Order: sequence, then structure tokens, then C-alpha cells
Amino acid sequence: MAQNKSITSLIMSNLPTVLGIIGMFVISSLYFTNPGWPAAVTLRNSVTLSLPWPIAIVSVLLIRRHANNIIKGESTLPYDATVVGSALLMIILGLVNGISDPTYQTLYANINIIGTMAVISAISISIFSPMIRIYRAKSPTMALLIGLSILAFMTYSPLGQMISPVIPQAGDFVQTYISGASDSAFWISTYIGAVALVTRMILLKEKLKPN
Amino acid sequence: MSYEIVRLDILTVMVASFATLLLSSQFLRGVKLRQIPTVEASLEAVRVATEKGTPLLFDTGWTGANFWGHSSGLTTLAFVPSTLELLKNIAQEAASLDVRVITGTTNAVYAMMSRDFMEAGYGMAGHPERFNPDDIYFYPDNTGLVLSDIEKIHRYNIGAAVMIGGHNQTSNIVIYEALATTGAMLVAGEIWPNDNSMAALCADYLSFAEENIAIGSYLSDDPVPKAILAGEDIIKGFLIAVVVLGSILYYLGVF
Amino acid sequence: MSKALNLSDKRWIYIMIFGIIFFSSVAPISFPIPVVQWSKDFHQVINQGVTVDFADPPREFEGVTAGTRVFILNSGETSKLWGDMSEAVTTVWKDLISRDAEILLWSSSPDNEATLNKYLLPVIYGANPESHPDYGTKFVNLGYVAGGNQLLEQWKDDVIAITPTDAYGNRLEDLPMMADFNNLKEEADLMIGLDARGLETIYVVRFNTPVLEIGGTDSASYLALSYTGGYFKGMLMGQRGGAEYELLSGIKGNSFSYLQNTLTIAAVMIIIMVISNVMYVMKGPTSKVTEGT
Amino acid sequence: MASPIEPLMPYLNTFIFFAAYTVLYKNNPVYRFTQSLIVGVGAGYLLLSNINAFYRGVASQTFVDGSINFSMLIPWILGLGYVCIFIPRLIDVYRAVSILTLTVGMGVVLPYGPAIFWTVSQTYAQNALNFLSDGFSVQTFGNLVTAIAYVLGLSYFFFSDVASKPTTQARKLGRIVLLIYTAMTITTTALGKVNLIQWKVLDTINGVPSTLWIPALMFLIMLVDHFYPLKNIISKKPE
Repeated sequence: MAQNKSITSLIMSNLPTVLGIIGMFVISSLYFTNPGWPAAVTLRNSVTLSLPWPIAIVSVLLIRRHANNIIKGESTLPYDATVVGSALLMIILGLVNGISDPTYQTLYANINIIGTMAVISAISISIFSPMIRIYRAKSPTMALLIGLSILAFMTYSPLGQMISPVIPQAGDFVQTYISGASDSAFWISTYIGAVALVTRMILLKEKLKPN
Repeated sequence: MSYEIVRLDILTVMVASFATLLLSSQFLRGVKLRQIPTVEASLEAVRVATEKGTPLLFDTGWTGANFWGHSSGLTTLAFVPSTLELLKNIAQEAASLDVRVITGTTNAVYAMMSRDFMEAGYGMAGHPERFNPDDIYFYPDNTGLVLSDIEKIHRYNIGAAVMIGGHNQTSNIVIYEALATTGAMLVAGEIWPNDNSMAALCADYLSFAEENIAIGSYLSDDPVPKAILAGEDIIKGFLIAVVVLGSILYYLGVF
Repeated sequence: MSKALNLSDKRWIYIMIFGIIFFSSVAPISFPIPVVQWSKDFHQVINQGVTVDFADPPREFEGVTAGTRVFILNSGETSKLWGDMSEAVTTVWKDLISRDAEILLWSSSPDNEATLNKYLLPVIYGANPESHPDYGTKFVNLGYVAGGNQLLEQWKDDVIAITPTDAYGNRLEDLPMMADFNNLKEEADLMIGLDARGLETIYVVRFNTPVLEIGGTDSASYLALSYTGGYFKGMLMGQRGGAEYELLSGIKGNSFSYLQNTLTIAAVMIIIMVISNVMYVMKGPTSKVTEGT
Repeated sequence: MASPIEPLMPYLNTFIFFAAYTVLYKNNPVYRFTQSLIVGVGAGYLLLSNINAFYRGVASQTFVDGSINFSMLIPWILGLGYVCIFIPRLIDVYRAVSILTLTVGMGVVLPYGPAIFWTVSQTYAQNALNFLSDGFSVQTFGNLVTAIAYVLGLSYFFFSDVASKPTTQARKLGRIVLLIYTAMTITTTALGKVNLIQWKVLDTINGVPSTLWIPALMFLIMLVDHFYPLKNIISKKPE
């Protein structure tokens, strides 16, 4: 009796999670059924259509945070003002002239899009740098890896083909058949870990709040 | 209305996987697990930050960003509990050593959860007053996160970092390079394989893919997550058997 | 206070790389390149088709011809990889137009949408794509629609019911091309992902949809599973993939100008890595051993 | 119609790209300003894009031909639940809506895991011994290597002592398989991403107008600052 009571209270204290888990499996059923159960389709579609809200709210929270810094007079004031000012400028432009406004569009493309490409392009320099500074044959395995990196440099530039056609063929073989299988092992272990996560949720071991 | 079942074989494998893990949670309790290097190293990073007198950077990148049905889906959710549990433990250690922990993520919901776990860690150490919610940072996109992380690394001269999570397009290495400038100790593990490759190049301590999901179970006192982790080995063993035995059966024409 | 330039300063590395890129850019040369198998497969599918047999019955796709319905998913990291994907995407797009295909475009995020709006659509369709004669009959742009995988699950049955308007506010039911391009699981003859993920399980294993992929050079590392697993029937990776498709299709582009840079930088990196490792082995290990490697 | 500020955009574009790189020299106000601008502009754009997305998908469909479309009310209700994040007393409403969204999202993608690990394993098994039936070629040998590498790689992720101890050798080889992937990926990533820099450098050289002078000027300023810190000129104090 006491045990039943504790299970009941456990379920009641986790009601949103319990309902969510039931919903999760109902939604999962849509993958395997044709046509899908209409109620499940409605739930899935409604949640999808509501997704712009949380994404938009992240932006509002970010702007609010920097606005609070301005009010508190933090030492980062000029930069907080830049964040808030530029965000407000975009919002005003978009609201007044619509999101197809050319000024609104061109500011985003020439500031944010190109900034993103700058960050991503910096990856190459950030790889070359440690490859030059610390990529050393400290063990036979490391020597093998450095050899393979050199093979990849030859394969994915015209250099290998200029020396011998065998080089890019060997590089392609390693990339397609060994790296490909390794990629599968990486992903599949992760997918199994994800199934384990859901199992822990079913057992109410994952509440996404600390004990 | 009649329903047609699509891919019954996948449905069977899914149900069998859950059944295996649920049974494991009961019957594999107490099974011993091998070590994962980043678990202890993460706490060591807090001590290194203490010695250097600088804050610790705890960056989880895109963790939790895919709450909203993004194409990377389940894998980005899988390590959410793990990173939060790790953050709680790091916060506990940091609170007792009076080290500031600065976090970075791309999701407001995850940032809110981080606050709960960090606060709990500081409370467990008996120093709730040392918790500063303003040290939890989030940005709506990966670009903002990386750019601001680099700025903070320079501004605070970060001496140690734990970067366990999911970054994007290997942008984690841009942060690693900034950490190399300040000579920081780096504990890293990434959920996605290409990002993991960057950690393999730069990290002082490294964990691979699913090991990062498993960290949460290692840190928990509860025997059930550990038992489920052991149960995953059965699924992996089954898949290995599918390839080994299946190849022979396919060759013999049985399928 | 002035400071001497120190050779151990790692900023020399950055200066060297920028130097190589600059000089490669002002002196581009064409080089012979081998065409990798996944690029050959990509062209083969566009040109002659493929059979997909994950589910019963198998689906026969006979290549892109007049009226072939191609769904392009701008749903990966296009905004971040554009400088490495630009030529492959542009060349394939031109090839699809030359074959008179019907193209439906979706962007999964505002930055992906903005990238194609700035760098691709003006090149192909002019400053106002919605005013181009092909718009509505050969090309429809859904623009940014939120939802990722969930959206793809919904669109497999009905696009118009979920997303009634295009990126420019036109109702989809008023656009002639959409009359038989609505139920994606059956009416999309071919899907081309721009670094897109999730198509394998949503479309390929259940509905045998042929899927091709265009990504950055390193996209191959995390998309390899999908190629070796047989889900993607071909891939074009990076500017080199663009150069390969230029060779295979005979459509001229700008891909080859990038090969000089990769050649120079690869040669320099190989020389540095060989010398530094030989010196390291001769001197014996002195630096710290990294746990990961 | 083009924006009146369009003529300035090539310069702004080039400035932003290379200003992001100035941090490689050292942390500086130009980098911090650029970073703040990118974050702010991105936040404003993302906010309005999603308002527009909701308008297209829901708001414009809620009242059609003078009558309410009831299926559109649920996204509105969920949206209002999200707004509760701004009301501390109603934060649990926000949490409940988040959990619902999270679990629905997980429900959609949950089958993908088994779908992938089952069909990939099947495909590898199907092809592994093709060399026995189809003869020895690069492809059939490659298929065998793939199956072996996959098995070894997967074995690395055994966690229990029961499974990991007897497979120690396989796991060591599995670790090498995973590291082979990392070695190839490091290089292909570097070569791929360096194309992005060249793409922009080509734009500064060949674009109209040419903007190459902007990064050249930035480099010169950094060089000067290295020997004669500009901060001292402004603040009249030694660094």
C-alpha cells in the first residue's frame, strides 16, 4: 500500500514528464503507420507550428540581458550598447518596412552571414596552427595518424595526382571504407546512447532538474 | 480506418532495444564499468584553474539547441543530462575552491537548466553565495557563442576549460586555439565525430562520442543509469553479431 | 614600448597561411584532378538514374529530364559552408535548369535562406526571383520554414496544408508547378540536400526516395555513414566536388581557381609536418603527451 | 529596389570578415565591436524571421473566410505558454510547454536511431563477403574492410567490464579506427575551410569595388601597434 502510494506520488510529481513520454511514443508511432493516427498528427503539427516562439524568445532574452547590463552600468557598456542598438535597429527596420526591406536584408547578409563565414573559415587556421605546433609522432599510432594526414593532404589537393594516381586512390580508399565505417561507429554508439536516455526518462531517472 | 505498418523490422528492433535496456536496469545493477578519462580530468581542470587564479570555461556549444526538432535531432538531446550532471559536479568543486565557472551555450532553455544545476552544485558545497547567474551565457546562434567565447578567454585569461558537448562545423577548434593562446588546460569530448576529431588534435584529456553521454551515469550515485549503460553493450554486441554472422548467412544465401 | 618579432610567436603561422591564400588567389592555375566515386555517382544519378530498394517495392528513378520534380533542401550548414560549396551548388543548379527540371527549394533557417538569397538566386534568376518567367512553373521558393525533421515528416504527406504560402507570399495552390508536387513521399522524384541530414530515415528507408548530397570538403567526414550505408546515391564535396561536376557535366564554373590554393597549402603543410616530426624524433620527446592522441 | 546603403556594403562586408580575424593578433576593441554587432544584428533578424514564420504558418491561417480554424489555436496556446518565461510566477507553465515540445521532438526522431543502426548493420553484413561471390576488386575488398572497421569501432564503446575486458585487443584496434577517422577529418576540414578564406580573398580582389585595401590596412595597423601600441597614443599611458 505504502509502495503504491509512493509510486502514485512519484508519477503525480512528474506529471508533465509522464504525459510527455506518452506523447513521445504516440508521435513515434507515426513513423511506422500509414496513415498516421489523426490526433497524433495534429499534436505533432501543432508543436511544429509553435516552434518559432521559443527560437524568437531566445533573441528577446539575449537583448534583455544586454539591456540589463546597460542599466547596471557594467564595464562592457559600449559593447552592450552595440548589441542592443543593432538589434533594435533591425527590429525597427523589419517592423516598419517588412522583412523584405532591402536595407534590413542587406545589413543581415553583410554583417551576420559574413561574420558566420569568418568564424567558420577561421577553423582552417585553427587546425593548421596545432598541426604545426603539437602534431608529433609521440607513439607509433601517432606516426600512423600523421602519415594518414599527409596522405589526405595529397589526396584532397591536386598534389597526389601530380605525383602518382595511386596516392589519391589510396586516400579515397581510407576515407570511404575505413573513415566511413568509423563514422558509422561514432554515430551508432551515440544513437544507442540516445535510446538509453529515453529509457532513463521512462524510468523517471531524467527529470532535467537537479535532485 | 485501416493502418498499414511501414518497416516492421525497424519497429521490432526499436521495441527490442527498449526491452533490453529496461530489463538491464533491473538485472545488471552493480556491473562494473571501465574508466572514462574526462570524468576525473574535469575536476582536475577546476583545480588547475584554482592554481592559476583564473575562471574555468565550461562550454557545451549546441547542447540542447535541438530541442526544437532540428535535423541533428536526438543526438543533441542525448548528452543534455550528462553535461548538466557534469556541470553540477564541477560547480561543487569550484564552489569549495572559490573558482568562477563561466558557461556558454546556444540555447536559453538549456541555460535555464544550467542555472538550476550550477546552483545545486554551489549549494551542495555549502557556498550558495558564490553562485553568480550572470556567468551563464547563451547566444541565439553558434557564431555569437564562438566569437564571445574567444573574447572571454582573452579577457579573463582562462586557465582551464572543459568543453564537453556538441559544437558545430568543428568550430570548437577556434575556441581551442584561443585557449592555446592563454595556455589553458583543455578537457574535451564531442558528441559528433568531426568535432571530436578536433578534440583529438588539441585536448589534454579526450573522450569519444558516446562516452560523453555516459559521463552522467558515471557521476550519478544511482545504480540504474549504470545498469542501463551496461545494457547498451548487449545492443552493440547484437549489432556486431548481425555483421559477423549476417555476412556469412547472406553469403550462404539464407537471406 | 616596441617589441621584437619573436620566431616562436604562433602568429607567424597565421601570417604564412594568409600569404599563401593571397598569392594563390592572384595566380590561379588549373590542375588535373581525379574524379572520386561519390562524385561520379552523383552525376550518374542526375544523368541516368538509380534504383532505390530499401523498402518494397524498389523505386526506379530514370534521371533528370523535363518535368522531373527535384526538392532541394537548404537545411544543413549552407550559410557556414557557402565559400566551399558555392560552385558545386551553382553548377548543379544550372544543370537542372538545362534539363528542364521543376525545382522546389526549402531553407531550414533564416541564415541559410539569406545566403542563397544573396549569393545564388540573383545569379540564376535575377534580382527578383519571384518575377522570373520560370517562377511558379519551373521553380518555387518556400523560403525559411521552421521545424526541421518534424516539418519533413509532415511534408511527406502534404506541403500545401502545412505551408500554404511561398517565400514571397504567393499561395502555393495558385502556382502551377505545385499541382503535382505536394505529397513529397511520392511526388518528389529526387531530393538534393545541401549538407542536409535526416533524409535517410525520413524518406530513403521508408519510401525509397533517391537522395543526393552537396556539402563542404569535410562534410564527407560526417556524411560518410550515409554514403557507405547506401542512403545517399552520390555526393559532391567542396569546391573540388564542384570542379569534378564541371568536368563531368561540361558546364563551366569557377571551381578550378580554388585548387591552386589547396595545392600550395598542402605542399607547405606536408613539408612542415615532415621536418618538424623528423626534428622531434631526432631530439627525443620533450613536450607533454596528450591523453587523446 | 536596392537599399540606399547598398554601395557601402562591399566595404562593410570585407571589414566584418577581417575584423573577426583581428583577435588572432590580440583581443582588441575592433574585434569586440564586430562581435557585438554580429550578435545584435543576428538577434534582431532571428526574432523577426520567426515572427514572420509564425505569421505565415499560423496567424494568417487562423481566420480563413471569416471563420476560425480551430486546429490553429493549439500553436497559439503553446506560444503563450512559452511567453510565461517572462512571468516568474508562471515559470512552471513554461517548463511544461518546453517538456511537451521536447518530448514531441524526441518522439519524431526516436525511430531514427534504430532505423540507422539496424539498416547500416544490415547493409554492411550484406556486402562484407561480396569478394567471395563477385571476385576481388577495390570495392569488394573495401566492403570487407568497412565491415571489419565498423565492428572494431563499435567495440570501443563497450562500457561494462564484462564486455570490455575480454575485448581489450579489439577495443584498442577500434580506438585506432576512430583515430584514423580523426586524422583524415582534421586534414579534409582544414582544406575545406581554407576555401572559405580564399572565397573571400577572391571577392576582395575581383569584387566591384575592390576592397583588398581594407585587410591590408588592418594588417598595417596591427603591425604598427605591435611596435608602437596605439593605445598609448590615445591614453598617453604606457601599456
